[in-house]
Amino acid sequence: MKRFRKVLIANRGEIAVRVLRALRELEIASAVIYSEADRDALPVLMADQAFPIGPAPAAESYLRMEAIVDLAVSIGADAIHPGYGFLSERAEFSALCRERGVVFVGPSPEAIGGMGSKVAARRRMIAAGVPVVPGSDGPLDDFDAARACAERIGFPVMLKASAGGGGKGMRVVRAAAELAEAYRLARAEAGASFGDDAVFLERFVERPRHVEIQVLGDLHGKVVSLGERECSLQRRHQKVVEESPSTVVGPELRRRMGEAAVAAASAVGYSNAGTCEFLLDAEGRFYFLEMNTRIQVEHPVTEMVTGLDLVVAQLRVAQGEPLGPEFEGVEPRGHAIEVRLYAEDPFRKFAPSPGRILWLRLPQGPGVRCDAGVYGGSEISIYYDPMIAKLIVWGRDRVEALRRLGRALEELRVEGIRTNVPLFEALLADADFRAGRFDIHWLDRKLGAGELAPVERAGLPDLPILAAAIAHYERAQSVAAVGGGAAGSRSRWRTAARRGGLRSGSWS
Amino acid sequence: MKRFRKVLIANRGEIAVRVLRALRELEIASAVIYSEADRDALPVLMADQAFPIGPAPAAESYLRMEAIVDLAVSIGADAIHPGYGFLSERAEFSALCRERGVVFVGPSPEAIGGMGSKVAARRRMIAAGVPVVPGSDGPLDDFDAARACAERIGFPVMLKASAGGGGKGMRVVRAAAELAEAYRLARAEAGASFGDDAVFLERFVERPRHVEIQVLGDLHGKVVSLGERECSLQRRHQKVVEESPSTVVGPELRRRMGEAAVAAASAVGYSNAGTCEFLLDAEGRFYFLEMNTRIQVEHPVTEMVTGLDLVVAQLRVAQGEPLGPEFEGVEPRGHAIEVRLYAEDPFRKFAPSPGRILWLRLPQGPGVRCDAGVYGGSEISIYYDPMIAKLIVWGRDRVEALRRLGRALEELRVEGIRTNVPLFEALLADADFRAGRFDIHWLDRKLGAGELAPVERAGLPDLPILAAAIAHYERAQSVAAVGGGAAGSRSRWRTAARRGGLRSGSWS
Amino acid sequence: MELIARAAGRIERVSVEREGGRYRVRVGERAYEVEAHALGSFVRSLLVDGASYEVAVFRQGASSWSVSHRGRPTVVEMVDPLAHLAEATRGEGARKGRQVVAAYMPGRVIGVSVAEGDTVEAGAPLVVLEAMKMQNEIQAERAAVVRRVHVAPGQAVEGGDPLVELE
Amino acid sequence: MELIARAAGRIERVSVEREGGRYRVRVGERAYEVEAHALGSFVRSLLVDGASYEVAVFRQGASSWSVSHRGRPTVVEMVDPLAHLAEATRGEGARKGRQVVAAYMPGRVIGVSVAEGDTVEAGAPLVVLEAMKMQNEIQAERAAVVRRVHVAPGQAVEGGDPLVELE
Repeated sequence: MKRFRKVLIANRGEIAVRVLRALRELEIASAVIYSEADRDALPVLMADQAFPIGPAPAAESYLRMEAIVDLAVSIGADAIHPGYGFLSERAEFSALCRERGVVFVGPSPEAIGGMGSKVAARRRMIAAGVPVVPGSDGPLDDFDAARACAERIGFPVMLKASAGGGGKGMRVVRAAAELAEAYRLARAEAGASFGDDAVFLERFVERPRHVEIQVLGDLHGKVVSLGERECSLQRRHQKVVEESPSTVVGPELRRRMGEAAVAAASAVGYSNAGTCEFLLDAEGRFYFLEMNTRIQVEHPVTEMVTGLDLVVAQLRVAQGEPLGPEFEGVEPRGHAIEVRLYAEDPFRKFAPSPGRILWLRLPQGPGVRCDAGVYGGSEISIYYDPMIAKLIVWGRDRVEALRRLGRALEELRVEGIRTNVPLFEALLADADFRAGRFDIHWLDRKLGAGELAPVERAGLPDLPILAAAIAHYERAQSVAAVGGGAAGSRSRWRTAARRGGLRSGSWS
Repeated sequence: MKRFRKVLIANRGEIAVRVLRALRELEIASAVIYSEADRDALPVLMADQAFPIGPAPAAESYLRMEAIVDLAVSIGADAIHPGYGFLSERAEFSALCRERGVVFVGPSPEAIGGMGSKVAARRRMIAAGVPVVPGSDGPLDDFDAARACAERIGFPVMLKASAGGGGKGMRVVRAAAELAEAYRLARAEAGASFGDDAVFLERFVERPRHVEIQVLGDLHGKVVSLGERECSLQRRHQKVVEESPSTVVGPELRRRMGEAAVAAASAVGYSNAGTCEFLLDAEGRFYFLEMNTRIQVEHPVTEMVTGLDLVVAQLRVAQGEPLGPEFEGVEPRGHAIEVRLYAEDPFRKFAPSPGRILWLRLPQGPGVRCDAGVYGGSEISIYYDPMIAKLIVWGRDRVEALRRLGRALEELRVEGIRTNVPLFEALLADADFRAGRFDIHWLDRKLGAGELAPVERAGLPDLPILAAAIAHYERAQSVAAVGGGAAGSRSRWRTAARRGGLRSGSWS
Repeated sequence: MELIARAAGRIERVSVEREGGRYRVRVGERAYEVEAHALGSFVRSLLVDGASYEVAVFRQGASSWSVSHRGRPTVVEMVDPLAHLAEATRGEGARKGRQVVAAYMPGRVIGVSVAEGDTVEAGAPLVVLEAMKMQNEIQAERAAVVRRVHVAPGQAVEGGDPLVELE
Repeated sequence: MELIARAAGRIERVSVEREGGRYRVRVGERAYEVEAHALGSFVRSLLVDGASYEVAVFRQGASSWSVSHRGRPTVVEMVDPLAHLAEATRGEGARKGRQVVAAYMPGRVIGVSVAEGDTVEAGAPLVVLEAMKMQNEIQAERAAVVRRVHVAPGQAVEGGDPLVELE
């Protein structure tokens, strides 16, 4: 077993900070790369070493595989931690690291490749006995094949264009009598839309939940499951809130899903941290979707309920350490919820709100963890994901966790940019959310129907006027004191007024 | 049972913030008092309401019992939370609240009074079967009484002046043969020092540890123990580091100490949160010292290992709620350590370092909780305890907790004032501390012997020169750019030099 | 000091007086006792009759202030009563109707959906802005006539730059 | 720019050059490539040949800087080589020996243990200061002669105020 002396972090933002913390605890020296936009970012301040890697666009910096591995070699780093996103799931990067004698803190290129192609992965999962959404496994030859397949898997089913994607050419069929007409229409639609009328068929999962299993494998063939995360709250396929345990998963289902996830990972010889995503239907049936071959954004909820440090574990297994007894038979304790704080304006269609954070106070106190990639004064740039921080709360049960979430959000202060906090406030006020009644389409439905209105606070309606009046008064006093003559001060005011007028975007 | 709608916090600093968090989670409106020195302090910013209570000195503000209760009544507060220190252990304040129909979040005046007098409390504890340090329970009549008493309790014993205090007139006797001479000398010394030659005798506890038990009682007569905290690391009787569990307490000793603490609390009809302090000797014998009838500074270590929220529990039992099943049979999970971050300079005899915090970044991430009473820009005033924050870390075991402590201290940034961080760095480097080998005198011995030297970091010795050179260069450039003529700039510099010279305290 | 405050459709008479570190502010018929302390360059702690508010106040122009309380901004215009009267005389309707639609973030203009002189309905697309790899359509908040178009497709804009003027 | 740096007993020749946002700094025989970014009014991020340091730099006088790295301050004097030479000519010993002992915190002087003209040993008490309810004895750092006493018992002092001058 080789102990790392130095590790290069090939990432930015909060996950770079997260890995830095793990390295510090293991007393391993740390180095980060930074793009021109990230010179003053928190990871650069916290790392032992920091090296420029190129201009702001990711393609010219964080995605430069050769340059990053060259840097690792030149500074004597034993390993590279890729974080999530960027190069974390690129088999060729994992391969390049191996070739150059640098440990890639993640799975082998073969394991990444084995999960990379959806079609191949599905076949492998079926062979490994991992449940997948039942279907025709390829284009249907004709209507007879469609009927035979539908009868085998049971209604409702869904017809999908083989060449399709993004919901186009999809058609739900709820009864055998509707199948012939639907088949005809689906083929015609597929032909018209994609120039290829091949369609396939699979079971239609109604109102599914997204439940994923955290797995961890060492380099000695052992893979363990560390329980589930519920990630059904998604906006346009982006996770918004994650929690553990899931309100709909009990010990028995957890055990079965964990076994399936371990089988899935083992089927590709998986090592390091990874996540098997499943669809879970209302009857408790689950279907493998895909495997994320990296540490996930939402890994802290698993850490909070298990007491394990997953990034430390990643580094340890990458060093060749076998998984210890603390990873066996892990059961969740209490309840953890993560919300992703973004610089975006939920009142303006979630438009990003880049800019400088001028005032920042992160929540603290019992049961609250805030993994931030920023500090007061740092800039949310337009080049990357506008994440400010992840706010993770723990409670003895979900009710306590929700109370803490509300408390922590009230405590948070971010000025200078807008954030999506109002979305979480609206969620906390929603009865379905509080009861855990949702599926992967729930949030989009709610937002589409305008049913998640901003929470009106019982505040002081005159507050903005009071604050502006005092600011205005103070400014007038100080201008009068400093400005000397009234004429001079007036002309300055006029210039300012012109500038102000141009920049104001409100009805005035 | 009455649900509180509003609670007044009669305290300041981090404990006021701590109580605010609990109130938010219970959705109870909050009000704080503030002295003139605390107008811009964090509790004022976080509370729903804030009221001035007087000038900076505590006697004219935070200790004004009548004014505080009047305020509570006038703003419609149902209860007052006293925090720790100030009025928290004043039986008359608890009584005044009751008289005025405001709930005191703490024990009854009778319970506080019952533990307030050391002599009366000792008698009560003996009656309740709680072990106390064996002794003569009062002045010895003559040498025969001394010999009889010493033989009963066993050597070593300690002779103490009845009128004494602070270590004066104390004399350790290790064998029966030395007793007569020691008795003669002790009386003479007591007479000379205090004008009263009465002495008493008790067992001398060698190298004792300070181990305390957290108890919690409801208003229905139920009292539970929530395990121990080890607080042996003290500097001049002030706790510096606290942890839970103690490295020398196992389940059996924990159970016995817990039973003693519950018996002690029950003997005075105790309700709400309280702490029984014990001396623990090397043979595992423990002796009741006193009971702190309030929430303690170090309560978070118990929260971290039990998952309970003690301040929420205080408020709930004060409302009349009975203790639920989650408070029964509580066992610690993992290990938690708290360090008290103070604005004081360990290199200058721990002189306080008041002033403005100009740059602040509190540690975050897995297993780290930081209960701060400050923010970047706030002032550590000269009027109160110079605590900046409590840093609490949790790990699956003590080794992991210590690693996290080191990591968190490295992550912390405080500029503008000095802090006692170097003391904790030195402790983390000490083999005895890491092994948990210490007693209540250990830290004073170490500091006295100069054995806790500041940890030299393998850094860059030229760093201060580099930073100063660049700052100097930049300033020279900007002065040249703005200042116009060389003569003008030179004279400004000379003025600055004079001022600078006067304020510099270093050899130059 | 006597002022007129205009905020979120409201128009109020405001008076401000300072009395030894405290302010007496009158908004319409309501009187407030306010203690205001600056915590940084633009964050203030306001104690209004005991209630505590932490607000960020950004100056947006000579008489325009953005007041943000817990991350939710409100734009308040503080104007001289005479100036307000003059504007009102010129026609309340006209004043209300003018609007400069500005870029609320830096980015690149991908498309312009209107031309000067167009009549648009509420919700009609005006400009498509690309920032942070996402495209955002900027829409008219109400029915109006396009008076001016300041930008063209492909153009880079800063946050606050005017895009379109409506009336 | 050529300078002499005096810090913690060291005296070093220093040269500073700026090259497009980076600094080339020479300290004695050692050359450094430094990238320095200001993060606030006095905190800078320094990347020195790849190593990252977050330092707070406070100006203490015309040529005196307090550089704090992770809360541990060092005072560095940056002086003109000619001025340094002049001082050195006047006698290295004399320069080194002068010291103004200043209050390192605000408080009240409780006692003054020395008078002008006294000879004190290292560790000898000079002044007792009370702050935050604690009394702190300020001692001589080395053997010296008391040249001036600036304070009297009962007097309130600010942090940085001179207490005693030694030589």
